[in-house]
Amino acid sequence: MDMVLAVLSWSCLLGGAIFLLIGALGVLRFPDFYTRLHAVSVCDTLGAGLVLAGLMLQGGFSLVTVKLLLMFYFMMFTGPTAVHALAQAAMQGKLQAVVDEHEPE
Amino acid sequence: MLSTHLPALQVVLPLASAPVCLLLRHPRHAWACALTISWLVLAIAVMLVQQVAATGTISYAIGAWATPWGIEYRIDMAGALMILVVATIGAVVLPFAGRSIQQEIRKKHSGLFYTCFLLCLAGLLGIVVTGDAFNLFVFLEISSLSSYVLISLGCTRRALTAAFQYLVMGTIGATFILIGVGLLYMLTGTLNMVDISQRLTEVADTRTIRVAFAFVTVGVSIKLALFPLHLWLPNAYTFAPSVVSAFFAATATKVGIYVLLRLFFTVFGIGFSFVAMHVGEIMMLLAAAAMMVASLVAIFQNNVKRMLAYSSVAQIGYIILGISLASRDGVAAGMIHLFNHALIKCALFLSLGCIFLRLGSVELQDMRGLAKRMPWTMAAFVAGGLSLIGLPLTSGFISKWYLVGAALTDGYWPLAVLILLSSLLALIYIWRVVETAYFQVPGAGMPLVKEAPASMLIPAWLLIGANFYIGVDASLVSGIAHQAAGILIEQGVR
Amino acid sequence: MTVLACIALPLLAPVLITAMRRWPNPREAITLLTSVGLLLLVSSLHDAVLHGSRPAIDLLEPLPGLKIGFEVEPLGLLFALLASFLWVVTSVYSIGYLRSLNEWHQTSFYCFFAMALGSTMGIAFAGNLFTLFIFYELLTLSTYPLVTHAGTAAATFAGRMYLGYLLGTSVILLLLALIWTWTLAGTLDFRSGGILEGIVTPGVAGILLILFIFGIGKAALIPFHLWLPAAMVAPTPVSALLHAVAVVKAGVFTVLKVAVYLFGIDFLAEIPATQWLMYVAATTLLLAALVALRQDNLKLRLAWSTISQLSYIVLGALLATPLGIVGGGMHIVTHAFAKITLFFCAGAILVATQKTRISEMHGLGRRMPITMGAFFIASLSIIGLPPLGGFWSKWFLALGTLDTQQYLMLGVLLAGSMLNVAYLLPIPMRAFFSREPGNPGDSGLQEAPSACVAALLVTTAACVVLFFFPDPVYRLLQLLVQG
Amino acid sequence: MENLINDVLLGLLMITGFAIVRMKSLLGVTMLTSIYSLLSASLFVVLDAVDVALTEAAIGAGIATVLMVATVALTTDEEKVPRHTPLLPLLVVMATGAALIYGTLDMPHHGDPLAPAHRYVADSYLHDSPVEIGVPNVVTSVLASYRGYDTLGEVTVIFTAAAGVLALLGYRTRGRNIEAAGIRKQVVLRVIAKLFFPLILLFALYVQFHGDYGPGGGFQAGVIFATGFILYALAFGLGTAQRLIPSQLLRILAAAGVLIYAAVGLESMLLGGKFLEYRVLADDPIAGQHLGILLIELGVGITVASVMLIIYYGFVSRRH
Amino acid sequence: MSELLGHYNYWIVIVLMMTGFYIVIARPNLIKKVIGLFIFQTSVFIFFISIAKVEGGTAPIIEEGISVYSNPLPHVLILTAIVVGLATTALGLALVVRIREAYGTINEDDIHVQDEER
Repeated sequence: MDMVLAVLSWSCLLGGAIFLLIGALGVLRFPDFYTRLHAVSVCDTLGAGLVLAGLMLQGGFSLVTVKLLLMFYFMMFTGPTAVHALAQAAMQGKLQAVVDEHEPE
Repeated sequence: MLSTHLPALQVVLPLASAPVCLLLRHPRHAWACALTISWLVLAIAVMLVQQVAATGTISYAIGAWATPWGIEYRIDMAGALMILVVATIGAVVLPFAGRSIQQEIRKKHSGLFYTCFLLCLAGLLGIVVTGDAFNLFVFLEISSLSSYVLISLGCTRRALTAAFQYLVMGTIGATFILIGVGLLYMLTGTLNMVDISQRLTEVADTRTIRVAFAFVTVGVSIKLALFPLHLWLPNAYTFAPSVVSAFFAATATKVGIYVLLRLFFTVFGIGFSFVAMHVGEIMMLLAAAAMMVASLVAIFQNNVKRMLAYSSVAQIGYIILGISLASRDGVAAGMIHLFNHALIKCALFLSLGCIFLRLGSVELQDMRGLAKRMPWTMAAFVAGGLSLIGLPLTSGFISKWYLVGAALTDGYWPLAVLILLSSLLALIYIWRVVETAYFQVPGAGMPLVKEAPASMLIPAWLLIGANFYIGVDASLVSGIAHQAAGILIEQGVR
Repeated sequence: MTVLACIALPLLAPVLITAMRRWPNPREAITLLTSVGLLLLVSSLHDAVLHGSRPAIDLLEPLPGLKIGFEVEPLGLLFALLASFLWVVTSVYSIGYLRSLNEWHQTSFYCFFAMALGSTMGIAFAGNLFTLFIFYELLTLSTYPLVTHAGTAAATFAGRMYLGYLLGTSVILLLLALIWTWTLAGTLDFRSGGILEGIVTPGVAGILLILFIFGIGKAALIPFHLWLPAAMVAPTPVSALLHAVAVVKAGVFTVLKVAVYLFGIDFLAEIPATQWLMYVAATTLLLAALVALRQDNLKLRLAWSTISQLSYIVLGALLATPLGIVGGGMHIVTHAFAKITLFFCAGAILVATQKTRISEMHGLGRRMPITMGAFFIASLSIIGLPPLGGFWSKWFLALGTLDTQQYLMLGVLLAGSMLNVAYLLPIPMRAFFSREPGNPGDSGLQEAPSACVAALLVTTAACVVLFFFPDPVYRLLQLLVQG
Repeated sequence: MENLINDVLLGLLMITGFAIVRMKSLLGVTMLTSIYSLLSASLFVVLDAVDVALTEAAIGAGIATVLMVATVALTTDEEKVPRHTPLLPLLVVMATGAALIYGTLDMPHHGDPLAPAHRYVADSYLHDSPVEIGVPNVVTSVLASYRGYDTLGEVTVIFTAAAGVLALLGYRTRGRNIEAAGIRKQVVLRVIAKLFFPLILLFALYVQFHGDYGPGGGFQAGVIFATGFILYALAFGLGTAQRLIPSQLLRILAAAGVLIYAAVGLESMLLGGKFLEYRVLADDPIAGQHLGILLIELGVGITVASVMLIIYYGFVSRRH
Repeated sequence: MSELLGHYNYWIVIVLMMTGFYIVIARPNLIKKVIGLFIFQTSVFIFFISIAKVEGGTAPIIEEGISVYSNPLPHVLILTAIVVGLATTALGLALVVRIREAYGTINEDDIHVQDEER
């Protein structure tokens, strides 16, 4: 049982880490603001979510898990709100998206 | 019963009345509040000096926690002298402030001004009386932060940059002190200064302690504007409101010097500071350089406040020179000059404050023929200037006498010559002002100014009077200073 | 108490003078009264001192062992008598001078003049070197406004020189010597036989002596002499009393005091540096006289002459023999009377004819016979010819050189006197025996105001009297060297 | 494991630090500074300093960042390339660093339990404070009681900062709504802010009163409290926030906090003890300590919260 | 070698401190200076907290069954210092804002030029 839990939690943690990495890569490599927001959202949701889940599995049924749940709950609120606010601010600031019409050869 | 709590009250009183001052809406009320408090503080200081003279070193455990665990307030003779300086200057400067601030600072800021002034007073007093290394840092920051604000309230925009420059340098200094305290704590496990000094004997010969010493010394040297770390001082003094320049010139750097004394003698001891670390030689060199270079620079200044600021750097050199001799005579001479210079410089800056009130400027060219218009103010300036030069019957003479004597006794006759040479330079820059004010004819466009009001002249003349009194009978000051120096040296030798 | 009164009287007089600033006559009456009162006070001390009493009083003690105190001793009394007597004369003179020239700021002139005299009294009666130093500086400061009285750019510049030289030397060299002496001997009291003997080696004492002699800038030894010609921009009464008597004599007086009471005559003779300083004094003596030869401005010539004459006194002190000291002391007095007469004459010429240059003084003797006659007599006194007072001082100085076998110095003294002849006598000669070019006719008498003339007659007479009655001066000096 | 986290965090801190040196966009630098602060807060947790971590996260990563952003917004975003090559500063820094490294050579090793720092005063705090003060969180007992005077000083420092910002920036006391038109449209933001505002305040109260048992206390609570209002002000505009909690009130509160603290000290003095000797406040020494700590933490919380808001108001109301 | 293992932690912290210190003294931009001070101070805090660490210890909150705690005293000191640091930062930034309003620039060199002109 312990073994199963350990494997599960570690795969969650690892998965979360991979998503975070992907998100970070995206922020670096994507061409403009709006596409980068996409990449960021991955970090917030899947990345952080999986990490928290992995930690909950490690913690078992205790006060720690409750706290982690609360954290997850808050992140679900703040992440999207922040991204939304950013996007709207960018729109208002008349930030243009980069639309690349020419396919690279 | 109350008398046992005096050490705590000394600091807590101005500290706790600062918030009250902030709440008072009318500038007049805030001024009255600050004035009352500053006089009470002076009264407490006088009582403390008497207590120390009667019973020796006072120790007050805050929260009743025994020494290494709680914070201790500790006042010995040197501390008592310092408290007296700070409290006296505070009490003298505030009556002056009423009128001067009214003109120099916007009305809605005057409440804040007095709040910050009281905080600065509390901070400086706290630095002096505390026996705890970290508590010293905290109160250093109280005084520093409030002084940044006070300086920035000056009426030109350059006050802002001066305050910023001071903030950056001051914070670097404070952080250095913090690092040093951390290193000391690391090896001794305590923060109480006396306790540190006792536990230091075992670990004194480590590289860590040497570095700690260096960092604390550099940090404090920035605060006390030791040449060449003085760069913040000329601007800060020049562009701050007149009252603030007067107050700082007499107290802020002096308290820094006191901290240095505490460090060298009480915490690290002579054997470590002066023999192992050769701080005496280094300080002596820097002090001599300060005396000569800063005095020379002062000669070429056209803003009189700036001139006096550079002169302060030079005078700090004198004091440090005395301390660097590490002898009883030398330290006593340094402390005597510390006291005397506080009075002199404060009086000089106050008289400049009077001039600024009427003239709106302290540029030399605007002061032509001013002696006719403001005879009392200019007389105060000349009297203070003579004392700065060190002519007999002024307090400046007494301190120079002791300094030269101490230098000669220890066989440093070139230093003696340098001290006297530097007072000659002082003669030159003071005389530039005298000539301009007394022997030049006012220009065509000069405003017809009146003499400054009595509320501003009396504080200045009080200090001048004290200065002449010391010049005639220095036994009190020199007695306290010698006693204090004796205690410090005794602590330092161990 | 009398001692204190002597110092306080002139120092307090300015209060009254200022109060009377709107009424010139009462104002000047106060000056005169004060000066006469001071003279009486000082003379009242004379008998007591002559009979061996030394009235002393200690006022304050700024530092432990460092007192502000006064003591009347023969040399000081002599100096005080001289200064207070000449103040009376000069007061009379300056009233005439200032009024006829319509000088500005007369009130402040009289105030600072009185203060300068007070400081001089302080110097004369100082009981220790510290007190003397205080009044020495006070004298510099109180005479500064007199030097810059004219208010012109030249006067300001001269004021700078004056302060720079006097305060500079006193603060750097004299004060250093003072503090050093104090740390060595633990006291600065004037004691017969000195306080340094047996405490310091002759080598160290030599350095101290050099510091003292050069530190006393008022003695105007080369290279610290330039302030004196510069100070000649001051009004003539100032030059007369202060820069021929009070200030410069305060300098050489201090030199004498230091030599007698700090080092002691015997110890002084053992110090090798004394010999070298004597050469410096001799050089000053001759060089200043040579420069005086080339001056056309009368006051400047007199100033350079003063520098030269001061070196006689320093030389006398450095001979370290009783005869030399007596000669120096005598020269303080005789030179004072002669030089003040010369300055009075210069002032009188200025008032009467607005002339300051010697080259313009052809034939002046006809128009101002009294003035130029006095000038002639005073010149002879300076040169040291009998029957004038100057003879005695040079006589004793010469005896002193013989006493110590300083034949070279004797030569210097004689050469100096020759130079005196060369730079002083041509002036009355030109005035009496040559005619003004372009104005051949007689233009009648044109003397200065009677107050001026009266004053210069008194001092001229004193020059003569001193030859026949040098005894009072000699007796006091004898007391000094006997201890 | 702990060491690994430690090393990784240190590495990240270094990278962030160098990035701050290199970066020219001041807004970017501000963000990096915030990250730096957050990283160090994490490091503090690893190093067992939970109280410090909480404070650093709230102050360094929170308030300080807000202030820096506000400053950048009020001034300029780009840093000019320095004209002169900074050779002298480099030398000074190298020398200082070399001196410090020289100093480390005689230090006890990192984490060495036998180091003198842990053996003397700190050791007896750990042993005696449960008996003498009866508060499990030793940091709180040292902060509030053993070294309570430092904390009074600290409150004074922050009060000084408020006075300074008031003097330098001042604020408009009347509620002129100066939020950008854009914020009005941010419906999502406003709803979420409304939702979170009470939660933040609740959390602040928890931190305030839980400080005896876990990480927390007046400072952290005060900052979090202020953060709640800052969020409110951000979402609904400064004017609305000022109507909720007027500037004049803040002034009074900031002063009141310091006064409460000082009054506790003076009260214990009047009751026959030394300054800040809490045990005389109640019959039972332990109860007295508790009461004293509670009161002064309250004072700290009030002052810190109001000072943070004063500073924030000062910066934001400066916008033209 | 043990030197290295025992002290590398401190060395990295020293590098961090010096990074902040360098920013303060080398950069003419005032905001950057304040940020440099902030980094400098924060790094000093890390240094203090590193001192407090005890191998195998836990946070200094007394609990049953735990005997090794990290040193609480530096924590207390740094709590105070953080607040002091914030106060300095706030004041510094407020000054920067005012300087920008008065001079139109926050570059130290430009400010210097403007001051010289007058």
